[in-house]
Amino acid sequence: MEAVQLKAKIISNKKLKCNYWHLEFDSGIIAKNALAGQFIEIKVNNGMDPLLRRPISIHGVSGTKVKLIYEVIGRGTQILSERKPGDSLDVIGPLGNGFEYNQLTKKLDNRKTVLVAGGMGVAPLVFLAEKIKFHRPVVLIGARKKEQVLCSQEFKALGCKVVTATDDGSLGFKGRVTDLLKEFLLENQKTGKPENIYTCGPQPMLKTVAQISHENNIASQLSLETHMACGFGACLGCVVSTKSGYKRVCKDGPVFTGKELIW
Amino acid sequence: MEAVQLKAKIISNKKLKCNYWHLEFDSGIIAKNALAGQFIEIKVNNGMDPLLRRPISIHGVSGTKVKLIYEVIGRGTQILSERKPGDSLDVIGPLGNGFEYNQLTKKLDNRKTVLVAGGMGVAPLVFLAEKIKFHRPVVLIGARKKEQVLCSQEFKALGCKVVTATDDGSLGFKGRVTDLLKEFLLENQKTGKPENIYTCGPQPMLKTVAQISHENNIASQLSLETHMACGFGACLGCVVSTKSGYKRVCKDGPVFTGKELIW
Amino acid sequence: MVKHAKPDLSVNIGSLVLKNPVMVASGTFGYAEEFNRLLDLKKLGAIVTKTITIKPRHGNLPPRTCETPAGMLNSIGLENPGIDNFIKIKLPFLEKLGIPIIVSIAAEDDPGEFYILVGQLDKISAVSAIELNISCPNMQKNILISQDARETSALVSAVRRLTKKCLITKLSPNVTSISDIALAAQDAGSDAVALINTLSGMSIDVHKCVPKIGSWVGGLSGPAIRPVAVKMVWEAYNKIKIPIIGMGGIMDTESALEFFIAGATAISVGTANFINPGASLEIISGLKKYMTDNDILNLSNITGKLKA
Amino acid sequence: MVKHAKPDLSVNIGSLVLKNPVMVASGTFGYAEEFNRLLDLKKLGAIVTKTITIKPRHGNLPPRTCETPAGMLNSIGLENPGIDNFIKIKLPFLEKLGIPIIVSIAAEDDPGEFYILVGQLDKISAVSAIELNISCPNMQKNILISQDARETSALVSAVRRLTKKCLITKLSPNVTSISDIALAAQDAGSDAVALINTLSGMSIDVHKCVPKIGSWVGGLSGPAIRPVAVKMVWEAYNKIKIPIIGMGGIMDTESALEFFIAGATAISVGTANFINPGASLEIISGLKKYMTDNDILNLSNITGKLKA
Ligand SMILES: Cc1cc2nc3c(=O)[nH]c(=O)nc-3n(C[C@H](O)[C@H](O)[C@H](O)COP(=O)(O)OP(=O)(O)OC[C@H]3O[C@@H](n4cnc5c(N)ncnc54)[C@H](O)[C@@H]3O)c2cc1C
Ligand SMILES: Cc1cc2nc3c(=O)[nH]c(=O)nc-3n(C[C@H](O)[C@H](O)[C@H](O)COP(=O)(O)OP(=O)(O)OC[C@H]3O[C@@H](n4cnc5c(N)ncnc54)[C@H](O)[C@@H]3O)c2cc1C
Ligand SMILES: Cc1cc2nc3c(=O)[nH]c(=O)nc-3n(C[C@H](O)[C@H](O)[C@H](O)COP(=O)(O)O)c2cc1C
Ligand SMILES: Cc1cc2nc3c(=O)[nH]c(=O)nc-3n(C[C@H](O)[C@H](O)[C@H](O)COP(=O)(O)O)c2cc1C
Ligand code: FES
Ligand code: FES
Repeated sequence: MEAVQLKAKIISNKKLKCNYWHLEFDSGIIAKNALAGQFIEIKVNNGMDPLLRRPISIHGVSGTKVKLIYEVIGRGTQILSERKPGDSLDVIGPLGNGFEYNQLTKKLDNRKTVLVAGGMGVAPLVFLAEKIKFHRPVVLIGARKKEQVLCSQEFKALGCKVVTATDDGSLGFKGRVTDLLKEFLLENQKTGKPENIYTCGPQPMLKTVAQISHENNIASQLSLETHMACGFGACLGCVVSTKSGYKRVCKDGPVFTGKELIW
Repeated sequence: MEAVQLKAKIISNKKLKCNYWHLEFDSGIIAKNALAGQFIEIKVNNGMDPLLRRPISIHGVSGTKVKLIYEVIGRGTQILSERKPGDSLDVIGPLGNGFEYNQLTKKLDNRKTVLVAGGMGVAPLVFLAEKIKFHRPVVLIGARKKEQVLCSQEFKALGCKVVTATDDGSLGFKGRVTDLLKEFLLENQKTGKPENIYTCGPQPMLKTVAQISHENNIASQLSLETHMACGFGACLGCVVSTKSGYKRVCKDGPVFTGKELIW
Repeated sequence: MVKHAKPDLSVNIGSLVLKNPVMVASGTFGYAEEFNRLLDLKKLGAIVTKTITIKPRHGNLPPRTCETPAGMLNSIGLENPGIDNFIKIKLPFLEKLGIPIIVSIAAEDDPGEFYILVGQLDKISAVSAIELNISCPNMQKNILISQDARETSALVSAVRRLTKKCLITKLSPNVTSISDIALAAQDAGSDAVALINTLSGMSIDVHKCVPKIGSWVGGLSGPAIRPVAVKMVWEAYNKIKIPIIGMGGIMDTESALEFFIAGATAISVGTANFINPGASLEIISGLKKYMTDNDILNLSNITGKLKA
Repeated sequence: MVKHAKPDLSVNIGSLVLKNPVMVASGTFGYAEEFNRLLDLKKLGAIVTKTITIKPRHGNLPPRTCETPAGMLNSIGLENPGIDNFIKIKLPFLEKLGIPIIVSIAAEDDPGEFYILVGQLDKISAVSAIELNISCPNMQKNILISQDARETSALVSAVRRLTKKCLITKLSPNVTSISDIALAAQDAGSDAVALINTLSGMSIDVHKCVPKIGSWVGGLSGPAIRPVAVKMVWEAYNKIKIPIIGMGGIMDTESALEFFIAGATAISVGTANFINPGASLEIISGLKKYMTDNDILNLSNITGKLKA
């Protein structure tokens, strides 16, 4: 489905915890067409500062509702967090290509699919987990500390096995989520290694996940973030290096396979 | 008193009618020092668009409360109207010179003082009326139509005689407030002409009031509005022509006598 | 009430007739495909393509864009598929739209490349006009052709001999006198000038002490630069006779009107396409309304009508 | 935890020593009186006065300012009381502050006026430095001295002979190559260059078809122009050796740091004074904190430290 530009009504916009917010807006057309891994571009106010739209992943849909979760990190997300239910939000979406999961076998693929989320990277992965819950994916969530671990309940409710890693050890595994992934792969050597890794998070984490997947010969799909001026393929600003040259993260991604990316 | 810059808490911010709003903020120091005719400079948000502060007259004070009324005419005032009670408002004030009224005789000066307000020009004149209510000034209020006549109750509550003029005749005298002023002066020829005219409103109205005052040999004080970059005398941007050269409306005004201005 | 005549939005740029004066600026609209579902492309006055070079170009190192106060920096570096691929892959879609297509071209190393490009485009009927981009700040050159009146003149006259198609010269604002350069382009036979390209700018990540875009220096666009652009259009208008295509921070009808009043015959919407893909069509409607409200029958009655 | 040494914010501009590198820009701070109660003036690194001419000037026709996206246009037209009144009426207040006072001067018609002004100021001990404003866009001149390297060179060398005081040359961004002009100023003996003055700009009231400021064209300042200013500082830094005083859209510590990293030795706060009179003092504290946090002992360790 091609993206549309529209003004959608904000249904709710609430703080989850720390600087994390949860926003729902009403748009039947986006909700209907959204794929897991796609994102929307939001104009947070109608002034010229900030000028550009802000890209935010689609976290889930329910009926005509589209759900987002976001972290307040700068002026754009700050202003977004000040918007009130009932306000109309100028959005373009759904944008980009979602995760590919048709290759997952039709039979129960228990624990053969691993989702690795770093920080806000949980956002699109919850939506993905919903789509592939039949396969009961394993979800590894990484965060700096306990308070910043997001969505583990949501994943569990979908039947996922959730393991967390925190830098300070305040919840679950102490260390990086990529170290947790390594450990997980070691532990599961006998029961058969996973076949697909899906991941979203900070750039260095993605790089390590891609490496680990490569070394273990596991297919990986990574959702990238780069600075976007348009979000729909027009400016050529958001490119990333791939084996077939520069590709636009917004239009050719944001999901890329580990194989095609050059770091 | 020199102006101060401070963050004041918004106590209330409500629509009066049409595009007119009423805002109260808490600042003991500004409330204590404010003179009728002075104004404050507001940074309506903390972004770079709009960049400059917005000048708004002090409409009144009560205790530590400072009251403003304003019309939403552009982006700055629009954003101001979206600010909520409890928010902190970045203000500088009180700024400029107020109206001069020490020349009013100590004895009851009934009806010898006329206040002429056009549109939003009522804002500082209510504050002035409060200060000189002992003299029971006559207030002539002009507006395009009935709905846009502001503050007549406030003036009446202060003991003023209020006469209104509307362009479409929907309330009071049909025509311009300056024509009403002429008529008023004619009618009162026998009872003795007024001694002081105070006025605030759109530029063309002020000019006509100055002319009428001049022709009738009545002292006039006009509160001017020009585009202001700073509001406290630093940029030399807001000047107006006077008999002694360019003067800064923000620092040398905003109140000028009809005599000194060159139109 | 008098019935208003329908306002006429059509304008002429050399031999080119536009049904309305609203184009989309080079590099901000790709080859139009991405906008296909976001607006009705057929309604545009013209489309200016992303700048094409002879060979495909990969473009500059990312990051290539960053946001600045009321503006943005870009250093795309003229990423494009090259003229042959453009003609084969991109032009067919554009041609089918049935509106004027203006192809923007640039040389990578040698001004002579312009001759080859023009030679090739001259033969293609789907190409309505050619825009000479001699002002791209993202080529890591010391000086651009459009920063020198003599070089501008030399290039434009050489190219002029190669084509009868409408020729537009796109100028850089990074000059001491825009009107000198505009005059040089006019006198060398350009049918119109397009101004402004981006202002040269830089933005720094102070925590990492690195430039925010990969190529260090980029081009500043968006509303931030509008006053500079309007002034340059006005300055050029006072010195030249050929039409001016005005751009730089146009976001809506009001900002578009500033350019017409300053002296533009047509305008281009650039950065605004990223933020509000519908901006150009909104401006077309807005111009109609402005003309109707102000009893202006012909757009040329607005151009250059700035008064004291 | 290691105890951090106190960061040293002092910088040298020629013979002039500033206790910190934060000045206020000419024309945005009057003669400091208006700011007396709004901030502690004594804490500033230096004050640059509104530009002074020989005779008093009334300045340009109002309106003189208008707001633009993330910026503003001004056409004050160098309203000032003239050198004699300045010395008599304004200087005593400034002198009492005990911080370096930099007097900005300009010629109205003839560059020779600079000689007279410098001659007069040279004798006054309260004057710490002289800034040659050869870049004011509000004088209705066709070309400014600082738009021509040769004229810049001629003026600066002539003035250089007249004073041993620290001499700062303020440059216009409305040029093809800022580094050529900066180099000319350096080679002619300027102790420092200040850049940038405002960009030439225009804004139009489309309902009345009139310019928004009385003199039609004005100077664009504020955050909108920051990327242009940072880029020019960086470009000049790569070509000259004398200190650069950077300015253009500095609003806070982060934007000030961009200028240092690009190559500035000191910075000036301009338009920000109108919006947040406390901005300059906030920047002084912010710089201290940045240096402490990043273990930077001396400000010169930041200047020009832009890296890939
Ligand atoms: C495809 C995609 C999906 C995303 N999904 C989410 C999500 O679901 N939840 C969430 O919290 N965040 C998400 N992000 C990141 C989010 O876009 C940024 O956090 C946001 O733009 C920051 O804006 P700001 O004004 O608050 O921050 P500032 O730092 O003030 O922004 C300055 C500029 O940098 C850009 N920028 C800053 N951080 C990022 C980033 N990480 N990626 C891309 N651009 C950035 C901004 O868009 C803006 O143009 C996503 C980014 C992309 C590209
Ligand atoms: C001393 C003084 C006292 C004022 N008191 C009041 C008051 O009590 N209530 C009220 O409603 N308005 C008052 N005004 C006018 C008020 O400042 C403007 O309506 C307001 O600045 C408009 O801002 P905006 O962004 O909504 O409009 P925009 O039109 O978008 O503003 C664009 C720019 O023009 C300036 N501007 C627009 N109109 C005016 C104006 N009339 N005077 C000066 N600058 C203007 C703005 O400040 C801004 O810089 C006063 C103006 C002055 C100078
Ligand atoms: C991302 C981006 C890419 C651009 N690419 C080109 C280009 O390839 N050729 C060109 O002539 N101008 C290019 N420009 C400049 C625009 O065409 C236009 O001149 C400039 O952006 C000013 O207009 P605006 O402020 O409306 O964007 C580009 C601008 C942007 C923002
Ligand atoms: C209202 C105003 C008046 C100015 N007057 C002068 C002046 O008299 N002399 C001068 O050299 N620069 C003058 N400038 C330019 C500033 O000193 C500064 O170079 C420019 O505004 C860029 O900095 P900014 O963006 O921080 O304001 C003036 C700027 C403004 C906004
Ligand atoms: S953000 Fe414009 S092409 Fe991707
Ligand atoms: S607004 Fe700056 S001097 Fe009056």
